[in-house]
Amino acid sequence: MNIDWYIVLSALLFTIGAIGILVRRSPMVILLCLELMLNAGNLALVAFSREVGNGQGQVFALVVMVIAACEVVVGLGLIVAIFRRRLPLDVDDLRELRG
Amino acid sequence: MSATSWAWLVLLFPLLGSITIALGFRRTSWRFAGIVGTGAIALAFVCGIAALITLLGESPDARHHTSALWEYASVASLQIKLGIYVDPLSVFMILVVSGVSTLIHLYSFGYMQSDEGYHRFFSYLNFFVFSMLLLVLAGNFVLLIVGWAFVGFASYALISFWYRRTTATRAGIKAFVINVVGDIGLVLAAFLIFQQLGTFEYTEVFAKAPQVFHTNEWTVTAICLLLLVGAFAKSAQLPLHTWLPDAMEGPTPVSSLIHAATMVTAGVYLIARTHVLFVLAPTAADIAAFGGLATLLVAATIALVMTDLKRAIAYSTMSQIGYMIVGVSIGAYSAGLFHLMTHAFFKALLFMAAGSIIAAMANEQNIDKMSGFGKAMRFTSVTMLCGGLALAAFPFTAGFFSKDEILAYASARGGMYLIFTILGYFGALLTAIYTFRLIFRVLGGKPCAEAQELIDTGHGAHAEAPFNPATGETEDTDIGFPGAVHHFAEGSPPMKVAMGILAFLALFAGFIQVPGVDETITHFLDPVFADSPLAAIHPTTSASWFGLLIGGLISVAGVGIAYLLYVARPDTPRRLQERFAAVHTFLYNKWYFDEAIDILVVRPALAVGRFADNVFERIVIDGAITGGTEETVGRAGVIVRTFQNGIVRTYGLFLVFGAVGLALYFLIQQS
Amino acid sequence: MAGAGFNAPHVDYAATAPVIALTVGLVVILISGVSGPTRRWAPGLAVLTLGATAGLLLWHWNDRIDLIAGALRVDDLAIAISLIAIATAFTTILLSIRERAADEAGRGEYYALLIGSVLGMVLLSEAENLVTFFVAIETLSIPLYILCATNLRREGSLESGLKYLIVGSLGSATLLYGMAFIYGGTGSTDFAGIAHGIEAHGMLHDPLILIGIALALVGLAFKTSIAPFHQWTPDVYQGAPTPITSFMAVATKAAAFAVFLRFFVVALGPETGDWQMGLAILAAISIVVGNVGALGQDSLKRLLGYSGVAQAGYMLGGIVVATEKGAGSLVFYLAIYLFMNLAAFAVVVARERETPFGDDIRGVRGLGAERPALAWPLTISMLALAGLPATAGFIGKLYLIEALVEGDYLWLAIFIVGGTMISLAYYLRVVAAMWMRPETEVGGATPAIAGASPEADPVDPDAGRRWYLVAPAVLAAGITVFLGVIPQPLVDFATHAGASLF
Amino acid sequence: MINALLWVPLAFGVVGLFLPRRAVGWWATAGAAVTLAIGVIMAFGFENGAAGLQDTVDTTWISGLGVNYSLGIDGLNLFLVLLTAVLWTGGIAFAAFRERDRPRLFFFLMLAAETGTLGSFLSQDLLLFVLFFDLMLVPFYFLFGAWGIDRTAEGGPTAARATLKMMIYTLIGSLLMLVGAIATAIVSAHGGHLTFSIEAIQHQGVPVGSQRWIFWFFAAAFLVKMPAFLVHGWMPDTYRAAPLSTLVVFSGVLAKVGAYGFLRIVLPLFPQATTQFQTVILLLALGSILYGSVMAFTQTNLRLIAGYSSVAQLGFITIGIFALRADGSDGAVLQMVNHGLVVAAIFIIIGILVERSGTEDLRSMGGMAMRAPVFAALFLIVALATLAMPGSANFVGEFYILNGLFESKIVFAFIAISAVAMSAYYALRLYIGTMHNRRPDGILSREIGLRDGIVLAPLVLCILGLALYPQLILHRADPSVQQSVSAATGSEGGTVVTTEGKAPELQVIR
Amino acid sequence: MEAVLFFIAAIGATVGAIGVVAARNPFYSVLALIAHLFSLAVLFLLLTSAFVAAAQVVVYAGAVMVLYVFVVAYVGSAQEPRWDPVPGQRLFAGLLAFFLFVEISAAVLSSGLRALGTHGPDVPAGFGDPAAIGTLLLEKFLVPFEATSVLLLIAAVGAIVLAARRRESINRERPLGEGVASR
Repeated sequence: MNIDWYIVLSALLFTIGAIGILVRRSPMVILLCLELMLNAGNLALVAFSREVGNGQGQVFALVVMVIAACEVVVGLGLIVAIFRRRLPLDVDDLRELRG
Repeated sequence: MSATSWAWLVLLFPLLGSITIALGFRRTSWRFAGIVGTGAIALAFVCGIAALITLLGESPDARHHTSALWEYASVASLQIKLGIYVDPLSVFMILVVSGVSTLIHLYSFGYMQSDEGYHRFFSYLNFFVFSMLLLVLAGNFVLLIVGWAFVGFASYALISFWYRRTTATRAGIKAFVINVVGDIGLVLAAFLIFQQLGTFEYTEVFAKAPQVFHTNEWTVTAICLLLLVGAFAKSAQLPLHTWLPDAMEGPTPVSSLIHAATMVTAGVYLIARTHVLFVLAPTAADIAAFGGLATLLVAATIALVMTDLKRAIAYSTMSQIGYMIVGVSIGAYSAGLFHLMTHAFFKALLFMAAGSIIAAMANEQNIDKMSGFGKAMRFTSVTMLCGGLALAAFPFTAGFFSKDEILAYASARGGMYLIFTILGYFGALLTAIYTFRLIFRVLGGKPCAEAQELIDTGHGAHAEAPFNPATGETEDTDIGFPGAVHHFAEGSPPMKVAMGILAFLALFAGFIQVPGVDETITHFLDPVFADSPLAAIHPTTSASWFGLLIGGLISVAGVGIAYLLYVARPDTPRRLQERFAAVHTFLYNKWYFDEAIDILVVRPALAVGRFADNVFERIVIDGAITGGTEETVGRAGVIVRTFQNGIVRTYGLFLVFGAVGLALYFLIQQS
Repeated sequence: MAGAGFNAPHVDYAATAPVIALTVGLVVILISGVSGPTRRWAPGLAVLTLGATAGLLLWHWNDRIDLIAGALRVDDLAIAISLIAIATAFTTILLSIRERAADEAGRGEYYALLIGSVLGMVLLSEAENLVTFFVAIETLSIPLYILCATNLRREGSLESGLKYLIVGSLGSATLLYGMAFIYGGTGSTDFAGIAHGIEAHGMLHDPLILIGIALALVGLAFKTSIAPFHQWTPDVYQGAPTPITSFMAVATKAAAFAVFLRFFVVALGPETGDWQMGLAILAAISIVVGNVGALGQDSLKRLLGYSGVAQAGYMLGGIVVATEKGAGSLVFYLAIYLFMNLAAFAVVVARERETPFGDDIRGVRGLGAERPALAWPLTISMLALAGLPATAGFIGKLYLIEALVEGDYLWLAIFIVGGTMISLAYYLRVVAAMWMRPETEVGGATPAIAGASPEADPVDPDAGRRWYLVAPAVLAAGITVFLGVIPQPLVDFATHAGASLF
Repeated sequence: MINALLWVPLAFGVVGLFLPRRAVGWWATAGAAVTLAIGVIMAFGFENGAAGLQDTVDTTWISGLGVNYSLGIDGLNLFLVLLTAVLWTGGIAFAAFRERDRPRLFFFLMLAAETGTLGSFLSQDLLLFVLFFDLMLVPFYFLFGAWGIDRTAEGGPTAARATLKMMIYTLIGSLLMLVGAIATAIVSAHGGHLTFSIEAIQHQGVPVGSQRWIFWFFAAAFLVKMPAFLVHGWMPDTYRAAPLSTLVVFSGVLAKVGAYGFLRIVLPLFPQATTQFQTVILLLALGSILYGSVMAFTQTNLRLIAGYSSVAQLGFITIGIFALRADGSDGAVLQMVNHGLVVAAIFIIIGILVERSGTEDLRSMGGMAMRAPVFAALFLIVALATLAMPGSANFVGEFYILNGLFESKIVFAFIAISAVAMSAYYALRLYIGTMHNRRPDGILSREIGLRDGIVLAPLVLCILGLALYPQLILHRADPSVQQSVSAATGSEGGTVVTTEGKAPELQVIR
Repeated sequence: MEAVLFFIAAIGATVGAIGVVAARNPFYSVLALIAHLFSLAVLFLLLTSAFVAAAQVVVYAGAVMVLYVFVVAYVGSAQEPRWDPVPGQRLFAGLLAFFLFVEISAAVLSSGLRALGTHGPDVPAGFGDPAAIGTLLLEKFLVPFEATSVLLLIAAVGAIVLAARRRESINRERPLGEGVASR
């Protein structure tokens, strides 16, 4: 299978993730969509690494996984904190700061 | 000592006098001020005499000298020195000015005695004399302009001397602004002269002009017309005359000194001084002449109906200056200047007399309220009569010789200039009539209340409360308003002396310039005008005497008519007035000149001002330029803040939007 | 080859020392945070760490070393930026004394996170490899996400944390995606390798690379809060605990700009012609947006946030021209930006602790008479930010504009000037509030954060006299003026740092 | 020496911050006086008839950016410097007699402003000039804002707002000028070593294409500062807000910096552009003259009458410079000094009047000369000088200016001179309206006090002195003026154009 | 064969992704994501990067997702209303995403890079196997490797700071639910 297929696929996933962030309001789902985007990135990296024939891309992908994990952890932590404060778990309702 | 150093002294004394009086106003008495003032001018006169003598000591064609104190402003090819020019003409003017001024100072010494602003008055008066002398002595156009403006200022200061009178201040500012218009004319003339000849110095200008210009070239004509603007403004010729009648708001000595004897004749001097240019621009000269003629007649007609004593005399002044302008413009230089001198005498005298009477009337100036002062104030009325006769050119008085000489010259020059002779004589008739109208109505008739009181008690009337004759609003007698006590000739020796001398001159000064007998003035001034072809024209002695004969008859006739109207049949004037109501109102409103100027100049200017203030400043400057920018920026701010709506997904949207945009840009910018 | 004994890379411990120091410090602080008594030492330890790091960095001044298989590069630019970050962190520590957020989070954790972020910045400013770059930028951001939220009682704090996290992750995802394409196009993750690859594979102006640049640019623009990727800035600045805000405002910008510069000039050097105009346009946009946005803001932190957007626009100019002078001017501006902002933030902290107005502009009303020691610094910093002469701000603008005009970007210079004019309106409004009779339109409805909410009540009635607040303010302001009068040393420093890239 | 002149005021100001409130006013006055003394000494040391700079300082300031700290005195700025010193002494003394809150800060700012202004006159480095040009504004921002008058009662803006308006307006100009200055240096360097030294740049020459737009950047700054017609929007509010003692120096000196800038920088550096845009600037200046005069005789607020009259006066100065003839510019230099003295005196007088009458409205004043002959006399002299009475130095100034204009653009001269009549009207209106006519109740006519007398009298003496011997200034200014004017006029197709080929033109949009 | 696998995996990944976005209950989103991750792992295998694939399954589908499930369980999975309060949000989101996709694909397809049109170069055996990756990780990418470990530490600390049991001061105001072991 040609590499560009993979890239296009990753682009597709990337955009789907983007849409998710833009249309969903539950912070948890938004975090999931972030995962989607990062994974799309990973797919692209791995595909490219195959294409250029060196492993750097794969390593990068691994690193990204870890980072993604970190972001998730922090994100979830925030969600919990917000939940504790009895604040709505809806990003649209968190709009005290504006103007 | 050379003539020039005398001339410098002539300038010095009045200036010193002015400064001394001004600085010493707290510590010194009014008497000191009066003495210093008068003395300074007298000294100036003496120095003038000295200059004259030194000048006469020289050969006629060497009788002109220049002298400069220091470089006033000389860089970048402009040469402006603080320099004077002494020649018979300027010396003649010095003598007239300082001479008459001395007497008027003497008069004021008594007249202003009880005024609170005594020091100020004399300081101004001296300063005026200084300026006038500077004007006539100036050695270049710039200094001329300086003197020109100084006299303008002095006149303003003295017109609004009683500065709490709104009428006075308004008259003052009017006079000043119109005079500034004149100054502008002079300045522009100076620029043009510099552009053409590259200098401001009289000597060089007059030397170069004939080479550079050919006759009636537009430049030289333009120069002369611009000079005329100055001359007409200063000499109250049509249409720049409206300030002069109003100027009568000033104390009477001021009217007599500035607005009769000296300043207003500056225009005449200017034309005489720059005759070289006028010779090169005959058109301009004729325009000047006709302007003079028009003024002569218009003013005379107005003087016929004026009921305000001083204003009437003021109009007569205008008309007399008309004669002089005509004279110097058509080439009768010495005649014009001779008339200038005699007019200085008798007109100053008339004003003094008038002042004396007005004082007796407690500042009332309306002649309808006056009568019978002949018996009440012997001295005053006698002197007034002398002045009147001279003004009416009664045979063998000063005015008789001087006025007719101009007309004689006009006829001698012939051609269209005969118009001047004819209309000039007509003017003379009017002059005689209005002069004696005043004299008969003021001196003749049965004494009015004030006059009666004077006869009975021997001292003048006192209005219960002082008031402004123009508006009638009441005043106190503190600074800025006339003094408490009114002094008139009978009660005050200095005034008597001054008026006496002038009366003598008014009657007999004519004899120094009798056609065919002794033409002193002409001979003295000849070297100045030698270069003018017009100076060559001379009416024959017989022609002159013929002219004098006619003039004499006309003046007698005029006096007769006046007698008829105002003494024999006192009610005719009223009937005439009713018959020609329209004419009368027209004349009485001074040919509506003030109104015309008001509509043509003043109102438009104010309208523009109001437009600029209310519309332009608000709408364009604050509205469009400032406000517009504020508006735009503010709007932009609002937009930015609306998108900053606090919803994180919107931010995400913008981020993606930015990404798309950037990507698009990067992709297309290369292809 | 599989499993064949690998040869460990040469590690120049001397050069990596600063990074190591930070890591160690981080761990130590964490440990200290565990037990009650030692918790009090946390700030001290943090300062110690920072001091050590700074020292170690200065030690390498003028070196140019590639570390560990070209992952890092220690040069003057990196050192300069790291120093700025460290200085900021130091001040932040001072401002955090008695800050509620610090106690909420627990001292140890709070300062550890701070140090972690600094570590990220140091790495970022040294990064010379896409992977390092990405890791560093996350190491920088993730602690900040947390720190923003540490004032857990304040809804705004949490909100800002979440917002920052979401938009930030979105940004870094985009950045990652862009990196992927650049890697794909050039087959290398090293900056040098990328530059080489672009030319070797004939990828000049190739869409693949360009899209990569575009997406990476989005990520970087986000971190440096360039419009239209700026929108998180005002909200997060306002919501976060003020000391953290000051840290973000200065240090993050510095580090991000450093890598921005390095990445575009070193890695994408060959493509310069392609990205210059794009960046210039972004700069122009954010100058306009930032300045007009700041008009009429009553919250000082918010105002500074917007002004930060605008200033970022100015600084971007330094990258646009891609010249030594440009780089120099950028470093210079970042350095003075540090002082200008810290002075302001120190005052804001003091006022929000001693007045009920929080960071609202009413908090500084009549400050000139009441607390000159605070009023002067704030005034100076405002004037400096507005670029008025006799302050460093003027020299900074001068330097930038000179670079721009030399680089034939006159129109951008004019944008900067235009922006400065607008900016006067809000900077001077603050000044006026301090020294002049209150303007009529200030006041009115109290902003949600300030006054109204109970937690904004004065916690420390005479915070305005605390040395740890006044000293930084006065010092920073003093330096601002000093550099405005005698800028030579800093100019040399910046020129040096900038030159080390070329 | 020149350094002392520049920094003494600031030094005094800083020390003043630590003095007791009572003393600080006098201390500040002393500081200004010392500055004046230094200035006078330098003026005596000034070598007449020399065109070049004298008594110069030139050291590198920011080597990396090519900025030098270089000062110098020549015919152009000598008397402006003296004017500055004189007016500040007067203004500060006038202020020192009056009570105000936060006096230390007030006088510190005043002195700082003096240093700023002196700096902009003295600096011979383009960038240094720009720096001081902006710097001198900052103290005034505080002075007007903090000690100014709120006009909210009469529907006007607050002091803070008014002064903000001024800041933005004037900085628009000067920031553009900053860009312009940098561009000038860069294009004139032709890729070589970057320098901002005015002389050097003039020597290297600025390519014509760049001149065209750089010219406007500088013009903008100077025209706004003056202020000129259309960009004077900040003037009315500012003048009404400002405390009078600061207005004395502000309108007396700062406006002149603009005109000075034209002579010092624009003419020598952008000759072709100058000749090209001569007419445009002349039109603007003409606008200022007419508009200023017209406004001046419609206003009733004393400050605004003075303000608009200065707009007109600055218009005269501008046309003098842009007549592009030596005499015109000579006149302009002279007129700058004259107008500075006169307008300062006017504002001091207004200050006294307002204290006496408690109003600023001409319509509700009058008759104040009655018990104050000396005051009236001083006022009268000033008024006459304002309307350029022949015999005053102002007349000589206008005479030179108009003569220059007459020679180069005769039509403009005819229009411009009409304003003289207007000036006569509004100057006298101001005088009569306040001093003469009947005195409304509640307005007291008191003789000028000794304290104000010793402030006002010296100014009037200066006016009189110059009236007697304007040559004093003209003679010293002329050589330098000749230099900068000939640079502009002598260069049509002359030396500078040759550099065109070498230098890459710099476009606004590339 | 390979192609078939690719398409199956691709469709799986896409569907999974769409599922994540579309599911109105966070819990289902998580499940969809897991599916997505598995299919991605397949794709990785196809791209001869075994180790990454393995990591994908273990790290993500394992640890991270478990964490998600916990949190979802803790905060409860509220149904999200269908309509979007922000006008035009969905429209613009769709449009922009579409444009982005078009741009990226266009860039990829129009790229002059030869290798894109191929399977990529023939790679030595063991490409992308743990050994190779490990070597790279310890040689070339030592720094990122170490850095990520620090990052993990930081994240852990963060989680504590944010989610751990507060001191009593707050507890009094707001009774807590079960604390979460977020490590």
